[in-house]
Amino acid sequence: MLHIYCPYCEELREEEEFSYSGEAHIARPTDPEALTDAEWGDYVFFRKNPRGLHHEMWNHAAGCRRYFNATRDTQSYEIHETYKMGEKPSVTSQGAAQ
Amino acid sequence: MSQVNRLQQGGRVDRSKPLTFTWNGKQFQGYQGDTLASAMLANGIKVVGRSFKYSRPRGIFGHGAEEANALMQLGVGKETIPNPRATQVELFNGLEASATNGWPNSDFDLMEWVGKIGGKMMPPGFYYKTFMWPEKMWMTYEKFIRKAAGYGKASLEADPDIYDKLNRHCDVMVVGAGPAGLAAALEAGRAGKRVILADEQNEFGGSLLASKQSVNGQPAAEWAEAAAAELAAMDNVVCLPRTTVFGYYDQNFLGALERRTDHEGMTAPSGSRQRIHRIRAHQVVLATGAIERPLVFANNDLPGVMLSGSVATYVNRFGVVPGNRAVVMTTNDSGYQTALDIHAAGRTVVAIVDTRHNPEGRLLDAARAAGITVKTGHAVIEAKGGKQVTDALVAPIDAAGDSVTGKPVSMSCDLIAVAGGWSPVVHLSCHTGSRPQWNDDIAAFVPGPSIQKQHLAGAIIGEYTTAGALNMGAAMGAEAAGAEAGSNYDCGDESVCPAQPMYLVPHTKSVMRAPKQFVDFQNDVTAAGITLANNEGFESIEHVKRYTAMGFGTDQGKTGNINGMAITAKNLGKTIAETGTTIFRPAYTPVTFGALGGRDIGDLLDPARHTAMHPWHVENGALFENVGQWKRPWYYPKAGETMQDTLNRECMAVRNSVGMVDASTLGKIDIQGKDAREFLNRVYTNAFSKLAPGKCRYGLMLKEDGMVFDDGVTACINDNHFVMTTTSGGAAAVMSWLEMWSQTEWPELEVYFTSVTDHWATCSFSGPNARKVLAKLCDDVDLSADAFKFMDWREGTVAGIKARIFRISFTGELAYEVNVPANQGLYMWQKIMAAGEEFGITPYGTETMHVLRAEKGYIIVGQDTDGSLTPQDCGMDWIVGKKKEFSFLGKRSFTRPDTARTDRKHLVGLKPIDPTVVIPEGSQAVADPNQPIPMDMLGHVTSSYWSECLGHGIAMGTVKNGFNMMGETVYFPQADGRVLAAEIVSPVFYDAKGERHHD
Amino acid sequence: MTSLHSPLAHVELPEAHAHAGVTLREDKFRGHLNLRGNPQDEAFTSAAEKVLGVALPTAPNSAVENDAVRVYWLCPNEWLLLVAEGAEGQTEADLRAAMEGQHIAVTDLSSGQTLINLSGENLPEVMMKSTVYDCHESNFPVGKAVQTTFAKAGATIYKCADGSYDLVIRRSFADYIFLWLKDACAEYGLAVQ
Amino acid sequence: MKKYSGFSLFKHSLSHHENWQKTWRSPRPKQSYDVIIVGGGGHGLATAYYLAKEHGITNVAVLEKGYLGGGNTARNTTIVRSNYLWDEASKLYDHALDLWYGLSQDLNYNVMFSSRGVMNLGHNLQDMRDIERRVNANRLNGIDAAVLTTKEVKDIVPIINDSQDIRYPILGASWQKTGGVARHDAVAWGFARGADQLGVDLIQQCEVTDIVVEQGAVTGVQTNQGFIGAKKVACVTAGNSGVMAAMAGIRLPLESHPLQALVSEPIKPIIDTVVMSNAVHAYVSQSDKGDLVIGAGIDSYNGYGQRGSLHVVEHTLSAICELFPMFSRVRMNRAWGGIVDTCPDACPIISKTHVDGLYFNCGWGTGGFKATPGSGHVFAHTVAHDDPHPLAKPFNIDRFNTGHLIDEHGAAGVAH
Repeated sequence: MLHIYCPYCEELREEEEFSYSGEAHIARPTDPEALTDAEWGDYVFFRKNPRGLHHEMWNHAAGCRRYFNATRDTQSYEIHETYKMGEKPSVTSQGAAQ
Repeated sequence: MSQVNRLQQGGRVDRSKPLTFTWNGKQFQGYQGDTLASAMLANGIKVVGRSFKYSRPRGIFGHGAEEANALMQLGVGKETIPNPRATQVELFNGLEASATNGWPNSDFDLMEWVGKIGGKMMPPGFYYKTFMWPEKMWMTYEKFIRKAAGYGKASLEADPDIYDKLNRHCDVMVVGAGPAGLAAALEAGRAGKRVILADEQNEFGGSLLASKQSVNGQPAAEWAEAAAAELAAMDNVVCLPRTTVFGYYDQNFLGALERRTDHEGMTAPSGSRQRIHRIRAHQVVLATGAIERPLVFANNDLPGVMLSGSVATYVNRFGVVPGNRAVVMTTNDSGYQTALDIHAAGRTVVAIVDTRHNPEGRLLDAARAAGITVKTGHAVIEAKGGKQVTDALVAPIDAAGDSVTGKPVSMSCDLIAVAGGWSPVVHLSCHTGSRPQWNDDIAAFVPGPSIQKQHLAGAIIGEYTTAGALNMGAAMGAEAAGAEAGSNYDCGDESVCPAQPMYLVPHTKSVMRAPKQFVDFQNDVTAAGITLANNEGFESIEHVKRYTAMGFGTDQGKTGNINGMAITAKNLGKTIAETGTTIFRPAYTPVTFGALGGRDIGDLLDPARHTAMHPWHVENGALFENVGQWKRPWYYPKAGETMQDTLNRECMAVRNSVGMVDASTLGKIDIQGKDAREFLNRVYTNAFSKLAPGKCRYGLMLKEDGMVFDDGVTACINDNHFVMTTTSGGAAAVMSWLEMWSQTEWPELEVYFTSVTDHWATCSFSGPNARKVLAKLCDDVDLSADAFKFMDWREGTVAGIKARIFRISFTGELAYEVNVPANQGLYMWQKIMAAGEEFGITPYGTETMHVLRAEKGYIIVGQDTDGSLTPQDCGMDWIVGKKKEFSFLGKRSFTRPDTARTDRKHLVGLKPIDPTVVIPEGSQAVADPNQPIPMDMLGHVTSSYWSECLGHGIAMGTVKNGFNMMGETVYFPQADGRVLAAEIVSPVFYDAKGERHHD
Repeated sequence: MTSLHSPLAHVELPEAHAHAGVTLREDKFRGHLNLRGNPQDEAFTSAAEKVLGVALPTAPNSAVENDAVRVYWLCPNEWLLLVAEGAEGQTEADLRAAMEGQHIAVTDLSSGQTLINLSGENLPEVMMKSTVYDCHESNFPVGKAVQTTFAKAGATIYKCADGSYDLVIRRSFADYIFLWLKDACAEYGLAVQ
Repeated sequence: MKKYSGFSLFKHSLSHHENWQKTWRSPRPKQSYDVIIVGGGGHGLATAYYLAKEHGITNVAVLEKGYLGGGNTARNTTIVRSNYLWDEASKLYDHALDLWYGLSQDLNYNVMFSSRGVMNLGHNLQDMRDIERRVNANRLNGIDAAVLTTKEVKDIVPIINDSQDIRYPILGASWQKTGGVARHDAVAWGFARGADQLGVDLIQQCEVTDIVVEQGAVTGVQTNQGFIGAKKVACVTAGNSGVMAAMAGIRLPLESHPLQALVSEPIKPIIDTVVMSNAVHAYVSQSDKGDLVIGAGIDSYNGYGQRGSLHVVEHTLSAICELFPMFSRVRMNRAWGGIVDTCPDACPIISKTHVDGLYFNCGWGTGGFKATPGSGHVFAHTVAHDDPHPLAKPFNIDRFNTGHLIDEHGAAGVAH
């Protein structure tokens, strides 16, 4: 049962208040028509799926309805940080497999 | 029968409050304060059940959660509960218990002979090796296997009780109220922290309640009572006795089950029977203690073989001595105290059999001083007896404990107490993924490193002395509270002589040939069985567990696992640390399903959402359809009507005069900001750049994969303000979708979204007389066809209420949707019904709505589409903006090779060749009805209805390459053998030119 | 016939309890306005303050109140304004006028939501049954407003000075929430005012 | 290697079971193999078995980082059925179902396949439309399927709550009589024993740390037991597939999620078939041991922890108590989690990759167990011929670029 710090509400809240939105920092291609099918498919379907640190997006659905990002370990489930949209993570794992 | 084993005095039972209970239909007495187990033992009941595989008689073995044998069938009828352990059932007056196995009964069980004779043929894994021929017979074999398996019976009636849950939060959660837990809770409580203390037993104190020690000069049990009283008096401490913490989840979340009324009767007199506490703790102190390890020797499952500490607990806490002549086998000092307690109770201790060759110390001295025979360097290698122990075979063994070194002698006894050392209760600490670690010093697993904010105190990390547990508890409680420990505890001399690890007591015969030496009682797993598994190549401890079923019982191997792992390790020539342990999972002890379900059952299973007009629909006899969480009127039958009659009547009312549907459930999103248009352009396939105030436009929304996701009408309120409608079921998803793009991808667009679904109530009425009805109620809007056109909206006053009137139509008729604040929705509905009365205005439900829209060929997203259709596949290329500057969501996917195919499945109209036929929805289309199976399927019927106004069946469906097959016939083979046929046509069956809704 | 029906207008009242541990009162027909705008924009905040007579709260989960309005912080650019019955139209108009030309949104939700007040000695336990949020006074002091779950629905919960809670709930969930409360309070007795 | 039989059991009982042979050898890895299969779960072992049996390729190693059958094979709820919606998927699963019949005899190992029937309940009108559609599709594909009325559901499962007055009443069901359950561990062990007998090396405690690729072709794998060469490497690592793929520089459209399941304490037989409900998120069967085996929903977040959140289990049990009010007093003995690798279209990937000699079989999501023999069978063909088996062809990884997805969310749901 995750306990997630909402960077907007500035409180730890129960997992039941949140919904998970998958990998964070996926930018929509600025010119989709210029992409190959493979590049477009990569954007639409392919996701990082690391065992370990994962930057992921959550929505505080039953709270402030803001989307935000979290850096969470997918093995230990430890949440290292949460941060607002537009911010960069401060905990990263260089060299970790995707 | 009187309580033959009850002492005249002592213990924590109230002899002034006798309680009557029945066991296997026979009446017995116990006392207030007894467990069912202590009362059964008091009455000399030996056989409490039969084993799983071999039907061997089994007796009470432990005194708590570790009990593997005494699984009861409690109560009868709808109150019955299968499988609770007698050791954990508090006795109450009138309790009815019976054995879960044994035929005709557990005392005299004919299956025992099957077990005796067939047992040799039933080593672990025997079922993998046989029952294979002939193949078809397995289902028959299985029937017999299933019958023999299982323990108790579930009731066949609904549960009369309810269960509820509390969400709790605290600074410090203390699990276990033995010495360590009490001391920890006292420190944290005194520091002013919010503390929760939970313990599975009815009173706090744990081992202190059965101890003859003193704490700081006070008798242990008295100290525990005082501590419990002090905690109960603290406002900041929640005391939860009879509460088992069954699971430890991530980030210090714990699940605990409180048995609120089980000690009073089978069902709760009022309120909930059990309650789940869902606890979020900042800090957790695990003070869960340790469980005594049994010793594995031949026939060690005979009734009368018991854990030494359990025997002491029965003597000291319940005033029950479960035998008259006891042999105590021990590998450590624990057994001595039990022997002394039995001796003090006035019963005979035949001998203390100590596997150690040279034990010494205060307890040994005390035993000798009491005149008890102590045989060192010996072991009970085999128990003898039929339905209970009659003798113990005692033999000298070597110092390593590997072999018998001399001739066994037989000792007559009716109780063998075994003390094999202690296994810390590490279970909870493992639930969050931490692996336990083997500690050679105490020959046990202790909790491994954890990322939880967790503190360990007492026997869980091998601190087995009372003073040690108290002081460690105090230290950990203080640490968790961020305070300094304020107490120091002294319990006198607790020195002990080192223990001997002993996992398998040697026998004169080899392990494969000796009488059965049980490791896991509940699943009849023996040392030989484990050895066989190892010999067959099952070397991983998980394989051993799975092959033999060791640890799979309802006790989850609390007593058996360590011995089994050690036997495996020895067989493989590895250390126990190398062999490792299996993973402990929730629940620590079983948790009632109903409690986990809580109150979210029945009407509370899922919220039923209602519109403002719901009371009217109920009053007027509507039947309802579940649409997402919404309850929508499905149709309004009148007396004597079939469903089809009703639909015909409702449809014809709309086609010929006027009908009204409650459209309030449609999602409605208020969109404001100067970039609202641009935003709409990006999320819809069509353009909203030119939609003028007062106008509405239908839009189609796609996911990035190009597939239709939602649809609806959006109205322009003014240049910076729009109201979007969505499907009823899709409202929340669309809202999140818009917010996601706005917040994460296009924050520069100035636009805000607010859900107004619940704010607006929508009365949608259609039919040739719709204008006349509206005209009666509204005089401030020019309703003429030229002034208020199809796809316009106006603000006006309807029945005196300010309303937004949309001239949009989902029926193909002249139609208005009157939107008013929902507080006035019911009123507006009634006003329109009254105004329409002269035209026979007819309320209709979703089913008629579906028929009417299908006659017009309008799709329902989620029924006609399934996430695999593009707008083009739906024949809606007209709504795909070709010139939009921004590559709207999903657009790029159109040009992928598979998506760009022109022979994809297309959504078409299907006109039954036989006009009387309504092709069942879900029918699959084929080109050649005579093709043998497997047939090539072209698509399926998504919507199909009887059209009363057209006088024939109509349908929509997908057909491969359908747009290029107009006029061709496709076939629909039915399960009943009929083959229905339909012509592929345009999906617009009614008023193809659209004259009626424009009128 | 009145034209107004509150979301809970039709509920069946539970049997009268001699001793009700929880009391529910629907504060019907209040004006509910959702306000969006940029709190960093001084023009916006001062316009809001001018209209409302109180500065918009910017601390998360906070609320402010004067005689005319109670304002809940909902997220960094969103507030819920609770005004008297019928005042929502004028307040909306005033806000729009004062914020002319700004990137703002004002949305009337008066019919989409309702305010219910819960009080009584067993309320703490009922709150523990109903929400995963920690309602202990150390975490939920008077004047705090929190959006969270309530049973399987959502609610914006405000702690009143008298220790009771005001819940803003969605209209369509009102029947469900009432059913939940009736059930949760069965052991204490529920009174409806 | 001796055959298992009732007779052999009797014979061994005379010698106190002291002389049973090993179920499989425990060989040291050779320097190189024709094919290395990474992952010793049911699918990997089945692949090895069919490579040897059907394609005569026996110079094969199965590398397992833990113990055989220790991943999802050991953690699922053992349901076997083939009533999927789309032709591609239902044909693949039906191929597997065909192999389930006779599997015990083929392997000389009783996998206890119990064809007790599988029922998927419908609770609203759209559920029933979907059920009709799926059953019709199955029927015309020659797959056993029928639609049941509420009464027929009640006749088969007398203890079910068929009241029409509940929040989500049962409106009907789809029914696959030939589906059922099997003993999950035995499936892994049976395939392992069968593969071993045909010469496949099963190497446990052997973790692959890298896939070695030279000039676009695979040459072997690095492991904790050193480098092992291979002409072909076939990855069948379920939840860990993303991690494996990354070693070869391949991206997969997978997310690994916790999926939880639980069992009750053993009780006497009370439910004789498999009942599943997507709409209320619950499915249940009873094991031969007497446990009610219950599958819970998938946890929303990515996770390799083999554990999930309590509320998912609570949600499932409220649904179970609604469907079976008498189970309310039964108790949960144990709950656990697996790691399921989910694809965007809820269908697997059985595919060659752009690396020569490297193959992936993954993405089975919540539905892998039932496919075990079929998955192994078509993957073995794919690896042996370096060309997809006709049934595997649609499950090529390229579908995520072409758009030819096989969306089985409806039929797959959470329920398996």
